[in-house]
Amino acid sequence: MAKAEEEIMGAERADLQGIPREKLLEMLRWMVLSRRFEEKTAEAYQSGKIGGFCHLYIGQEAVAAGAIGALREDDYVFTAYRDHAQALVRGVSSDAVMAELFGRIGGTSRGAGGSMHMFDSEVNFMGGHGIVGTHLPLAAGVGYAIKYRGGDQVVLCFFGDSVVNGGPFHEAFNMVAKWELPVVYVVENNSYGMGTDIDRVAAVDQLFTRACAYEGNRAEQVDGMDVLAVYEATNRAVKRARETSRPTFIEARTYRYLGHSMSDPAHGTYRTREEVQAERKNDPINSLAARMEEGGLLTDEEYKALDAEVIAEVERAARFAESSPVPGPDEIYSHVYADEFRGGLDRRDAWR
Amino acid sequence: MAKAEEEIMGAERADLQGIPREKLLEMLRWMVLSRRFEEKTAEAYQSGKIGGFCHLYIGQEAVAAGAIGALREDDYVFTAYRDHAQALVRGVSSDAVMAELFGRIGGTSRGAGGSMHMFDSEVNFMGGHGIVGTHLPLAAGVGYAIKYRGGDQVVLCFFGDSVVNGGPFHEAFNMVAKWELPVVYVVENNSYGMGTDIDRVAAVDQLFTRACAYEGNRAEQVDGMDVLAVYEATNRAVKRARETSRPTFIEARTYRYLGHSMSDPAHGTYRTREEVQAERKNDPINSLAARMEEGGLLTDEEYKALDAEVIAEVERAARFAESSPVPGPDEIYSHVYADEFRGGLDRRDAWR
Amino acid sequence: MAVITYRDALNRALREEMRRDDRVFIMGEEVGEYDGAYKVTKGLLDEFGEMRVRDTPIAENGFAGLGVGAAVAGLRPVVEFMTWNFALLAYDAIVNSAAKIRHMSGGQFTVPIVFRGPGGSALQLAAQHSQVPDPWYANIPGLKVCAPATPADAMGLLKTAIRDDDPVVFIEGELLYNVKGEVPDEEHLVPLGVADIKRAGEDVTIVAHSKMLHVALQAAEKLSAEHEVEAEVVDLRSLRPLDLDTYVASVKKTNRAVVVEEGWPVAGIGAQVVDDIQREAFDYLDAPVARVSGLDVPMHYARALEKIIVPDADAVVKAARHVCYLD
Amino acid sequence: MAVITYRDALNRALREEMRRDDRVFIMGEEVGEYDGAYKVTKGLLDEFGEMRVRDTPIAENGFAGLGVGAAVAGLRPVVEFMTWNFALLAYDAIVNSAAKIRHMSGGQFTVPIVFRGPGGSALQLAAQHSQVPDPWYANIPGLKVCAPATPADAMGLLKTAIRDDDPVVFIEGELLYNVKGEVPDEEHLVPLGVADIKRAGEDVTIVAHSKMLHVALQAAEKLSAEHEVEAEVVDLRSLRPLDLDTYVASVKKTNRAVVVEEGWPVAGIGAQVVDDIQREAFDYLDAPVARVSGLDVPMHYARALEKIIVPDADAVVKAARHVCYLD
Ligand SMILES: Cc1ncc(C[n+]2csc(CCOP(=O)(O)OP(=O)(O)O)c2C)c(N)n1
Ligand SMILES: Cc1ncc(C[n+]2csc(CCOP(=O)(O)OP(=O)(O)O)c2C)c(N)n1
Ligand SMILES: [Mg+2]
Ligand SMILES: [Mg+2]
Repeated sequence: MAKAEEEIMGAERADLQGIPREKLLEMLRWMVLSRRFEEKTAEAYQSGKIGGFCHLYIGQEAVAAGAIGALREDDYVFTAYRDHAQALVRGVSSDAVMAELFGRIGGTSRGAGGSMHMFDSEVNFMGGHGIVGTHLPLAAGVGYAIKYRGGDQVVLCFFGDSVVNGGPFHEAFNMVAKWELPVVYVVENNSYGMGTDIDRVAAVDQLFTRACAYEGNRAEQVDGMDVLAVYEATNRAVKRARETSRPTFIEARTYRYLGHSMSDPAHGTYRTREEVQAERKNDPINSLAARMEEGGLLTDEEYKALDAEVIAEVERAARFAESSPVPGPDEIYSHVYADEFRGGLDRRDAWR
Repeated sequence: MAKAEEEIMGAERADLQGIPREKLLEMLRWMVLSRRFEEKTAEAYQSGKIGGFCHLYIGQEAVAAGAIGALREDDYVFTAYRDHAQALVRGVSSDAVMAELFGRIGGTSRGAGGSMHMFDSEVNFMGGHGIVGTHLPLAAGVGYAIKYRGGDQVVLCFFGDSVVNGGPFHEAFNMVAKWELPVVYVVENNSYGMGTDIDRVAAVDQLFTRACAYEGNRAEQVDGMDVLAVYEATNRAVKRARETSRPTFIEARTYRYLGHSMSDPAHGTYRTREEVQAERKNDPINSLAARMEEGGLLTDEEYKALDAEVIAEVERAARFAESSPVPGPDEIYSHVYADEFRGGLDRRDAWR
Repeated sequence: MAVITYRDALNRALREEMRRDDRVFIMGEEVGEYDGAYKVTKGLLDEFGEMRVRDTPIAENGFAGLGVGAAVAGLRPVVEFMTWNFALLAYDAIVNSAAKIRHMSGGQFTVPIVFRGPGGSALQLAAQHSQVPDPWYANIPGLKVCAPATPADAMGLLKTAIRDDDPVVFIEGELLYNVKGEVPDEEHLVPLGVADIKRAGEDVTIVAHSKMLHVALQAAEKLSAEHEVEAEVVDLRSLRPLDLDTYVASVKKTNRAVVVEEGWPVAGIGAQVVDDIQREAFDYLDAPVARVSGLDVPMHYARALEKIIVPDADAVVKAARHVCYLD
Repeated sequence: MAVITYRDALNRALREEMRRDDRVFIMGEEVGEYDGAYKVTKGLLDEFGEMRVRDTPIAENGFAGLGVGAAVAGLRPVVEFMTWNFALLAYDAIVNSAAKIRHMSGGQFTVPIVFRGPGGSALQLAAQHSQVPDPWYANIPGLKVCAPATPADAMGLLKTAIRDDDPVVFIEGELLYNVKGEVPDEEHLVPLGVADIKRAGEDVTIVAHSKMLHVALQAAEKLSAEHEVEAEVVDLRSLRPLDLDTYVASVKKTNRAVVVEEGWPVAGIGAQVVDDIQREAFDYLDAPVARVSGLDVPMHYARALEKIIVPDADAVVKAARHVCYLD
């Protein structure tokens, strides 16, 4: 083998597209963790340990992993109600996320928020919001605070495709562009808002082109099933935000394998089994693993070990959740206000 | 004079840009009526006969006259609170508009609405709305009703420049484009929303370019001080709406000579006297009159006669308003509901 | 009489009114291809087509406003909010446009529209998805507001609401969709603004609506079985107009009242009912009127706390015993 | 003590708090270059610059939400709504985000934000511009709500609201901006949730807030001068928390009450005050509590009708005489 060739091979062994093996492994682990965690979530939901609305992310893992992978520790993350993977990737402990799903004191919000409202101030994980689109202005506000203080952090804000037709999207996009706020908006275009194909309700063919209406807002479309593509696009956007305090709109084209929430079947009403099966072939975890194996960056054994370790973590999280106490009545009023005022009419709950 | 030349001159005498003299005179009269009516309005406001918020249109007359001039009788018109001229041009009687301003029974809404809320079901004048931008979805709804019934009417909806940054604009534009509704949206870009220069708050240089975010929505920018340009652009848009049931967004660049409302000075805080004076040189009434005179379509005497007739109409309207009765207490509940239910708590107004 | 669910009763009301009047159409998220998030609009797209069963983008303020415009132009829209929690985004369209256009136009234009969808808490949906919007709309002149508790009332009120010439806010119970009840086979209309005595009794009046009617009825059974108290249960059915004649008359008979609601206490529907009772039946009252409401907190996700926050029959029993001076 | 207007008192409060704490900033339509539509923010842009005095586009939901985000990130935004009528567009941001984030995050994030602007009718502004939003916010746990009537209270409450760690809805009186009153020269803070007895009396309690306080005081003077009735006037000042201890104690002394508010009657603030009084002072009441509210209609433009719709002193006098059995 010639020297030059060896060098190239060496380079290939150490990275993919210039992304070092460490980072690749980290993102792979995040995706596997998200997947395994949610498989466990589905199981716990079926057995009644988790209640309420529960939206799984399976299939979309590359978006959270790639985008959050491009952040610094002191940056901020916002997302909608489909938030387990974002929380895990951001570094919220799997114990706390699972305990929150179980509605226990050990949960991120002490069981007050549940599946849709994960928050963790330790890692600037800003929720977990349930009203479609309304967290976009909140993210802009954190961007405003960063600029106000002269910091160089960045806000990353995920949302679903259906958001692009609503007023909050428009108002937020106009403000971040006009005021040059360091916000990276990522639409996770999984083609459906519940049972509605985005093409049936958005008067635009490619969602990222909506940025044309906000000068100063750069836009980019990426393959959201390719974690490296998402990582690179977000890197560019984060750099731009950090260095020039300007927003970017990334459209990540992705796909959710399961139903909209636990009560919605994976296929049937609004999409066919065939469609779902075809999309599943393009699995983000498998394809990264395969590319890493091809590149000599991962062996089958290594992958299996990683998976086993993740499964162990998830099982431990479920045990933690199970053993964490159910919140008692003293929790009811404990976080409504910052002071002792515990509600308008203390004397009204006498009948409980 | 050669035959051909004579023919051309003849053509010029009969029309401008192919618009027949009749139509030109009509639009000229509308503009003069709007102007004279509002001069009277300002006077009556100063003397305390009119109250509340009162927004004058002086300077912008070409937009209402040109755009509404392109409509058929059974089409619909919506506008914001700056609505006197639109009402008059649409054919609401000047008596009724003035009486409404005076808060009298002879007013379009029997004195219930005042300056900001002119309505006239006889001529499909749909108001007169006070919350910025929120009439855009209403206009879309009338467009929906037309399409629902298979009619070929058109909805014309005016709004101010500040509207383009709000959620209702975005939501309405997306729906009319996606559902192909026969709505023509006209932004009256007078550069200011109250004291705010539109360039300070809109992340787009030319407002009409915002249409790029809604495929199927055609956009056009016109000189809003040129009534013929407005008329022609609206004609094109109306034709498209009528024949293909599709929306158009027209940006009419215009200017208001006076303050935002009666309590806001014409210049000082946010714009200079010089700016206002410079804009006034480009007066829409003068320039149409001048072009018609140049083209031999109007003599000075004819113009004076028209003006005198309009002034007489306005004076008559003021007298009508003055003599129309003030609404009595029996009016209070009379139009809240369509049936006899006159409010939740009949027995509560005992103290009046 | 057939026994059907609240959901099917609503579906039947929609279908009957759409067949009866071709100006009636429905729009909202998932109402068409998906048959409705709660399946209330099941089968309507197939029968009536896309113009009359319109799937919308997620743009509550926009499509509510569009509905208002269509109503002003003479159609009779039924706008479905997937839940009333999302209608906070449309509060302006409902309050500033729908409720006021008739008045502002001096009666020239009417706004015959129904805004409907489920309200209240369901099961562990947490703070943003478990709100009772009743007082936010009952406060507004120009609106009418219904909140039916049974399949028959749901059907009869919805049909009346669709035929009504004014804007009606129609708040269904998210947990009532599967509740079954008898519904007349023939056409069935329930007037707006008329309460209904769902159980007769002499000792105490319990006023409730929507989901809380069922809690009140349970409480009444317990009171009868365990405490020898016979409660009269008044179902408000409409929150605007409020039928004060009915509940005031009941209190004049029983001399005691408990007002139950799922929503938050401060300036709730119950506060208004209390005000009416103390004003109109002051001399008949043997005890202050008691209120049982949802606790004054955003809803918790944890089931154990949700159970405490939403009033249950035991709470109502306690309050009733209190006003009967039995505790 | 200087005598200054309510407007200037608010301006002073903003300026003092912005000087004191550089996390405080104000945003809204026309707050900067134009000095505020009602000139409440006069001179602030010059002193504090664009980042701290931010003119916004007309996007109430957007900038209210942006304020919430900034608050969560540690700033202390004051969001001005040009009037509360426009905040219907921001109802979701206030109720679903501001009021709930602390709770939903299990107390991890606080939302120290003030939403302020004028509410109520002014002069002939008609239906869309003359609304009293008080009960829509007082109903919501997670919010605190103020509605001051005097310059001193406006200043003291706004300063406290800005320092408070929870979201505060601050409703000013559009017709109060020019009202003058004494304001302490030194720093002046008024606690949230504490009512104030603005006039002492023995015969009847009149409860009011904001603009209606002045109507109540006028009525009290008339009652004293013309009817030998000495009214005690309680100014609520805060609508959440409601200081029921103060008004209940007053009614226990006077045995009679009239509750006045500018807003619509159904499920208004007054209904809640009545509920509290009848529950806590039942045995002290010599007559049913009377309410005087705005009439149950969208506001008319015509001045003659507006005058009837908004409560005046004569209406309050009538109601007070009624509860004193003098009519
Ligand atoms: C304002 C609002 N309207 C409706 C809903 C109900 N809803 C919850 S999720 C959803 C679909 C959202 O789709 P999308 O934004 O594409 O996100 P995805 O679920 O695909 O991640 C809807 C309609 C809501 N939560 N908020
Ligand atoms: C939602 C809303 N926010 C604020 C206002 C107060 N306001 C009335 S007019 C106006 C400016 C509107 O400017 P523009 O749309 O350009 O119309 P123009 O007055 O120039 O005709 C504002 C801020 C309002 N009426 N509605
Ligand atoms: Mg989606
Ligand atoms: Mg303008």
